[in-house]
Amino acid sequence: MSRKSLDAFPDHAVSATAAAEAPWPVRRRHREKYAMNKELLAFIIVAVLLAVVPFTFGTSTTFIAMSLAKGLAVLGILILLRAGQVSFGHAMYFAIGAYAAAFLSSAFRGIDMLLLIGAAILASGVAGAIVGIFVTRYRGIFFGMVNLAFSMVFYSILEKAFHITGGSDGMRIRRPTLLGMELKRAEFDIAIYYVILLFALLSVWLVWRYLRSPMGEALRAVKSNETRLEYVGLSAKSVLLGGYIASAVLCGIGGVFMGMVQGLATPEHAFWTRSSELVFIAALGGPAHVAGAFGGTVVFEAVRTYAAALLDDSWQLILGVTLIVIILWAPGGMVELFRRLTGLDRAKTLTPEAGR
Amino acid sequence: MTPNFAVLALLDGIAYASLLFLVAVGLTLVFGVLGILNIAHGSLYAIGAYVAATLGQWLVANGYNPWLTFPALFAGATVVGIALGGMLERFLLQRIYKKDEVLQLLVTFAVFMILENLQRMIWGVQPYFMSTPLNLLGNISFLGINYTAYQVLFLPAAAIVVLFALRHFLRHTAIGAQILAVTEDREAATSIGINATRVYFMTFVIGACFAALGGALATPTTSLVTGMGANMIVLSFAVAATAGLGQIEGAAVSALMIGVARAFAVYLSPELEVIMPYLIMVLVLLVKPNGLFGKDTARKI
Amino acid sequence: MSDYSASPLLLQAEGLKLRFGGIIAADGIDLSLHEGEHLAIIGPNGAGKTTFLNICTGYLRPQGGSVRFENREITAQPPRQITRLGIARAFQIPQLFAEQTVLENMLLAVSVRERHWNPLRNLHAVPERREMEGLLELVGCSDVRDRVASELPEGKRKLADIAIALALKPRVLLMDEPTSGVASADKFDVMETLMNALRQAKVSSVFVEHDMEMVSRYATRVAVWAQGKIQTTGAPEVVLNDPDVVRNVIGG
Amino acid sequence: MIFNKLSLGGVLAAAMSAAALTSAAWAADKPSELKIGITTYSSGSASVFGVPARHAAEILAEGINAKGGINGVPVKLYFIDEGAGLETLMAEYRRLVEDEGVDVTFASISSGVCNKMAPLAEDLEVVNFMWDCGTQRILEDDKYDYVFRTQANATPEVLAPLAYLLKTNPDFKTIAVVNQDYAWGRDSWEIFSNALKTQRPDVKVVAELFPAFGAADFSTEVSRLQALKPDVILSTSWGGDLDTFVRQAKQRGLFESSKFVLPLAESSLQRLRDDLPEGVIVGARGDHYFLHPETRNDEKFKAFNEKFKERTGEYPIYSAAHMVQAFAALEAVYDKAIKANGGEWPTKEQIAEAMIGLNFKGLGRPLVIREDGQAIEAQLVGTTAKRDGYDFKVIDQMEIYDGKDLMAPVGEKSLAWISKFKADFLSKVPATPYRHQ
Repeated sequence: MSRKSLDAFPDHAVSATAAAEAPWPVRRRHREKYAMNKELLAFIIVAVLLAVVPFTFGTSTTFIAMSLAKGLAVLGILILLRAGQVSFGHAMYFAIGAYAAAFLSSAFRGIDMLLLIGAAILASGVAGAIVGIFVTRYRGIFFGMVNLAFSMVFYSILEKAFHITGGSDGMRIRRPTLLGMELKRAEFDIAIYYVILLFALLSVWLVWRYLRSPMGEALRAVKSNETRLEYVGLSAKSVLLGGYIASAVLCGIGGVFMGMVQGLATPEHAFWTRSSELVFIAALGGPAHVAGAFGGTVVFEAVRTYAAALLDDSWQLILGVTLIVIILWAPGGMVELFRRLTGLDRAKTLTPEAGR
Repeated sequence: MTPNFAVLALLDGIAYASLLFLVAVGLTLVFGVLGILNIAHGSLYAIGAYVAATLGQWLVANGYNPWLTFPALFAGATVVGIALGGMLERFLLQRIYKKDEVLQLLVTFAVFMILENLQRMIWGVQPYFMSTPLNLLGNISFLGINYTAYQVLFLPAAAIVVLFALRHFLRHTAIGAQILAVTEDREAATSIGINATRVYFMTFVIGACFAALGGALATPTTSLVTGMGANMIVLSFAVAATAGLGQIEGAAVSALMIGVARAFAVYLSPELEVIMPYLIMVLVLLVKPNGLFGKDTARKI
Repeated sequence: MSDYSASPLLLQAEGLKLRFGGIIAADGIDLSLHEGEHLAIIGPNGAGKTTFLNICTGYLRPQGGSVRFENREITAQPPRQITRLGIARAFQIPQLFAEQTVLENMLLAVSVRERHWNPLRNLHAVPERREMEGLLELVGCSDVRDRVASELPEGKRKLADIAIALALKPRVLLMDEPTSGVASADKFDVMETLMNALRQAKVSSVFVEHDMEMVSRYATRVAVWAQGKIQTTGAPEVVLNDPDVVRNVIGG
Repeated sequence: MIFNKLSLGGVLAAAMSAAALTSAAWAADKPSELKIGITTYSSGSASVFGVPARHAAEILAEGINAKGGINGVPVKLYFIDEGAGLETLMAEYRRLVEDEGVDVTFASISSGVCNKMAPLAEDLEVVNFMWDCGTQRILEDDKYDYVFRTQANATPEVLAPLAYLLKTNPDFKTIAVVNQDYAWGRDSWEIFSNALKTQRPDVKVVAELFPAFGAADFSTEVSRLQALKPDVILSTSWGGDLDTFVRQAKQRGLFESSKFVLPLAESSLQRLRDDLPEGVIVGARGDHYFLHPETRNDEKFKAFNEKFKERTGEYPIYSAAHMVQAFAALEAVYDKAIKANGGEWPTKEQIAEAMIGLNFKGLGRPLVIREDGQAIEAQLVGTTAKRDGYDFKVIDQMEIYDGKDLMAPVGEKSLAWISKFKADFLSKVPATPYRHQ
C-alpha cells in the first residue's frame, strides 16, 4: 500500500498493512504492550525534560509555555480531525478562554488562577455546546465554513463592543494569584509554566485515552461511515458534539493560558487566520498522534520567531513552503517523519518485524 | 436622514455587491468543479490589484492616454490569472486532487501565506493606488448625492457582463459544457471521457482570472494595502457559502443580499456593518445547510 | 413448513406508500413478520424491495401507511432508535467502519448496545470482547478479525456487515441479498451457518433475495414484490411454483 | 523531537547570553555596545509608520556611531516586527531583554502593543520608551518606574486640531466622525467629542461612523455624509484607510460641502498629492513637519531631512520624527546620568532616575519629561495649501501650540480634566502662527 493513499492520515493505512500480517492474538498483544510501554516511556521522558526546562533553559520558559498553550488548542483540533472534520473557527474558543479570564480578572483583582482556568473551561464548554448543536449538522467544507462564520461574528462583536471588550486593543488580564499566593513576575512565569505543563500532560493523557475509548473510536466512525453508525444505534451528531465540546474546551484552556502568559486578550485571537493556523499546526505536526499537536506548535512558533534571522520578514513564506512540502511528501506530518526516521512506527503499528 | 436613504443604500449596496460577486464567482466556480475551496483566491485578488495598479501607474507616468488604464485593468487581471493561476494549478494543485479535502484546503492556505509574504516583498507595505479610471468616468448625481460613475455604473455593468458571459460560456461552448458536466457529476463526467485534467486547468485559470479581475477593478476605488486579501477571502467565502458552494447565479444573488444589507447597516446601525455578511451567512446556513441554492445530496444505501 | 401466524407479531407494515418522482416504489404494502419467521422478499430489480427495508428502519419516510414493531408505532423514527428497539440491518453494499479493524467494528457496535461510554476505557477492554470474537468465529470472519475493514475482500465484507448487525442482539434482522458477493462455492455454507446462528439466537429475519434456491431452502415464507405491491405471499414451495410468479418474477 | 527543537533553541539562547556576558565582563563598567530593542511595524497596515521610522532609526544609529557612539559606546539596533503577532512579539522582546541583554527598548507604535509592553518592561526592569503609541491611559492609570513616553499622548494630539478648528471655523453647527474601529479611533473621538461638548454644547453630532480597521471601501459612508451635509467631518484615520476615504470623498465632492479635520494627515500628504484638496485642517501628532517653521534651518534638522530623503526618496513623516525624539532622549539621558554619576557609566536604575525632568530636543520644539514619565510635546496644526515647488499639498496657516497647555496635569486623568474646561478654554489657548515660506 502506498503511503500517499487517498487517506489524509496514513496511520490507519499503515496499521492496515501491518495488522493484515499479524493474525496471532498473543503475539499481537505482546507487541501492543511493548509499543505502549515504549510510548509511555517517551511520554515520561518528554515530561521530565519539559519539567526541568526552567532550570536548564530558563529564558525559553515563556516561549515553551506559549507553545504548550497553543498546543492544547491544537490538541482540540486533532479530536475533530479524528472525525474527518476541520473547523476554521476554533480560534473563537481560544478567545473565549482568554476573555473569560480578562473579564474575571478585571472584575476581581487578585483572583486565583485556578478560578480563571475553571471559568475558561466552563465558558468554552458552554459556548461549544451551544454552537455545537448547530454546527454538528454539517460535514466537510460546510462544517468548516459555518464554524468560520460563527467565529467571525464573534470576532466582529469583540471588535465592535468597544466599551465592554476594549475593542481591537483587547483587555488586560491582570496577574492572578495561585492558591492564594501573590506572585512576582519571575515567580509567576515559573508557576504558570508548571500549571500549563501539568494541564498539557493531563490533557494529552485524557485525549489519548478518549480517542481509544468507544466514544473516541466512534469519532473515527463518523469519518468513515455515518450510516452504519446510525444503524448500530448511535447518533453521529451526538458523537461529533461530544468531540466538538471537548475540542472547544481544549481551545478554551489553551486560550486562558495564552492570555495569562501574555497578560492580554485580544480579538485577534478569534480571527480566521488564527483558526487556520491551528489546523495548519495540526497538519504540520501530524494528526495521527497527540504528540504532533505539541511538536507542531513548537516548530511553528520557532519558525515564526527565528525566520527573521534567516531572511527578513519571511516567516509566512517559510512556513507556507514547509507545510506544502510536508503535505506532499509526508502527509502524516512530523509524527510520520519522526517514525520514519526512528523506525518507531513499526513497533507502534504492529508490523511483524517489530517484535523481532 | 433623508427619506430617500433606502434608494441611496440600494445604490451603494449594488456597487459593493458587484465587486463582491466578481471575486466570489471565481471561488465558487473553482469549488464547483475542482471541489477545492481555494483560500489563495484572496491572494490572487490582491496580486491582481497590485499588478493592475502598477501597470496603470506606469502608463500614466509615461504619458500614455489615460483611457488605456481601462484595458490595463483587464490585461493585468488576465496576466495574473493565467500566469499565477496556471502555475498554481499545474505545479501544485494537480498533485493534491486525490488528497483529503482538509489537506487540499491547507495547501491553499499555505499558498495564501506564501503569496501574502511575496506580495509584501514585491510591493512593499506603503498603500498603492491608481484611481485614473475612476476619475475619467466622473460623477453622476442622484437625489442630490454624487456617485462615481465607475462604482454605480461601470462595476455593476462589469459584474453583469461577467455573469452573462460566464453563463453563455458554460451553456453554449464545448469546454463550458464539459465544465458544467464535471460540476454536476464528476464521476459520470470523467466516465464519459471528459478530460478532467484539462477541465480542471481551464476552470482554475478562469477562477483565478476572476479573482484577479475583482482585485483589478477594485483598484481605482481603494488603496491597496497588505492584508487586503485576507479580508476579501472571508467575505467571498460568506457570499459563496450563503449562495451554496458552486452556485454561480446564486453567488450573484447572495452578493447582492450581503452588499445591500451592509449598506443599509451603514445608514441605520453603523455598528452592524462589519458583522452583517457573517450574520447573514450564519442565519442562512442554519435554515438551509447547503446554502440558498445548494442541492441536498442524500446518500444511497 | 410450519405456520407461524399463531406466534407473536414482531414487525407489521400497513398500507405503505412511497413514490420517487414518477417511480412507484410502494403502493399500499401490507407485510408482517411473526416471531421465528424468516421472510424472503423476491421480485424484479428496482421493484422497491430495498425501499421497504429503508422504510422499516426509518431511513425513508413513507408518504402513507405505518410500520409497527411489537405493537409500537415506529414509522419514520430515526434509524438509531429503531435499531435500539431491536431491528438490526445488514446492507446490500456492506456498511463498515472502514478505518477500523473488523473486531473494532464489532466492539464499537457492542459498546453501543451495552452503553459503554466511559471515555477512559479502551475499546478493546470492553467485557464483551470474547462474545464478539465468538460471533466472528460463527460467521467465519475470525481470520480477518484484525484487518482494517476497507481492506477486506467483498465476501468477507458482507459477512462482517452481518456480524455487526448480530452484535446488536436484535429481535429482527433485515438483510439485503445476504450472500451476494460471497464466492458462489461458499454461498450455501455461509447461509447455512448464518441461518443456524439466527435460529440459535432466536432472531427472526427478513431477507431480500434473488437466488430462488436460497429462498426455497431458508425462507419460512415468501413475499413477491412487483409494481409496488405484494403480488402474493405464502410458503416457498407454493409461491415458487405459482405460474404467474414463475413467469413474471423468476423467469423474467 | 520536541526536545530536539527545544534544546536547539536553548543552546542558541545559552550561547548568546554567554557571549553577552563575556563581552560585558571585558568592557568592565562600560559596555562594548549600547543595545537598543525597537518594536515597529514592518508588516501590516501600520508599516506606513513603521518602515519610515525604521529608516530613521538606522540613519540615527549610523550618525551616533559615526561620531563615536554615546560617550564612546556605539549603539546596536534590534528590530521586532509588531505585525508578526503578539506571541512572536513577546517572545522576541523577552529574548532581547533576557538573552541579548538589550539596555533600552523603544516600544511601540500600536497602543495595543504599548498596553502589553509597558507592564512587561516594568516586570523585566528594562528602560522602555513608548516612542509612538498614542493612548493616554497607560501612564495615567498606572505608575511605572521604567516606562517613559518620549512624545505627547492622544489628549493634546486631538485637542490641538479642535482648538484650531474652533479658532478658524467658529460657526459650525454639525459634525460627523469617520474613524477606524480600534482603540485610537475610539479614544480620539472620546477626547474630541467630550472637549467639544464643553466648548460648543450646541454642536450636533450627526453621524458616528466606525468602519472596520483596514476597510477597503467607504462609498456608503461617503453617500451618507453627502446626504447629511455636516459642517465638519473629523477623521483621525491614517494610512491606507485615510487615503481611500480622502480619495473617495474628494472624487464625489464631499470636500466642497464639509470642512475636513484630519489630525493625522501630515503622514499622508506625500502619498495623497492632489487627491487631498486645499483648505483641509491637518495635524501631525506633535510639531512634526519637514518644513517646521521654527527649526527648518537648524543644522541637525536639515541634515536629517536630507539623509532621510536620500535613503527613502520621501520627506520624513511624524513617525520618523518620533523616532528622532526617542534617540534624542536616549542621548540626553545618558549624558545626564553619566554626569550625575561622576563620569561613570550609569546603571539602568540611574538612567530611569535621570529620565524624570529630562530636557531633550528632536526635530521640533524642545521636550521635557514630567514626573509621571510623560513628555510634553508641542503640537502643530495647519491647513493644506498648494504651493510651488511641491507636487503635494503643504501645510499653511500653521499654529504651534505649547504642549503643556493641552495636557492633563500629572495625576489627573484626561477625560476628568477635559470635563472641567471653561467654555472658551480652547479658543483662548495660546498659539504661535506661521505661514508657509
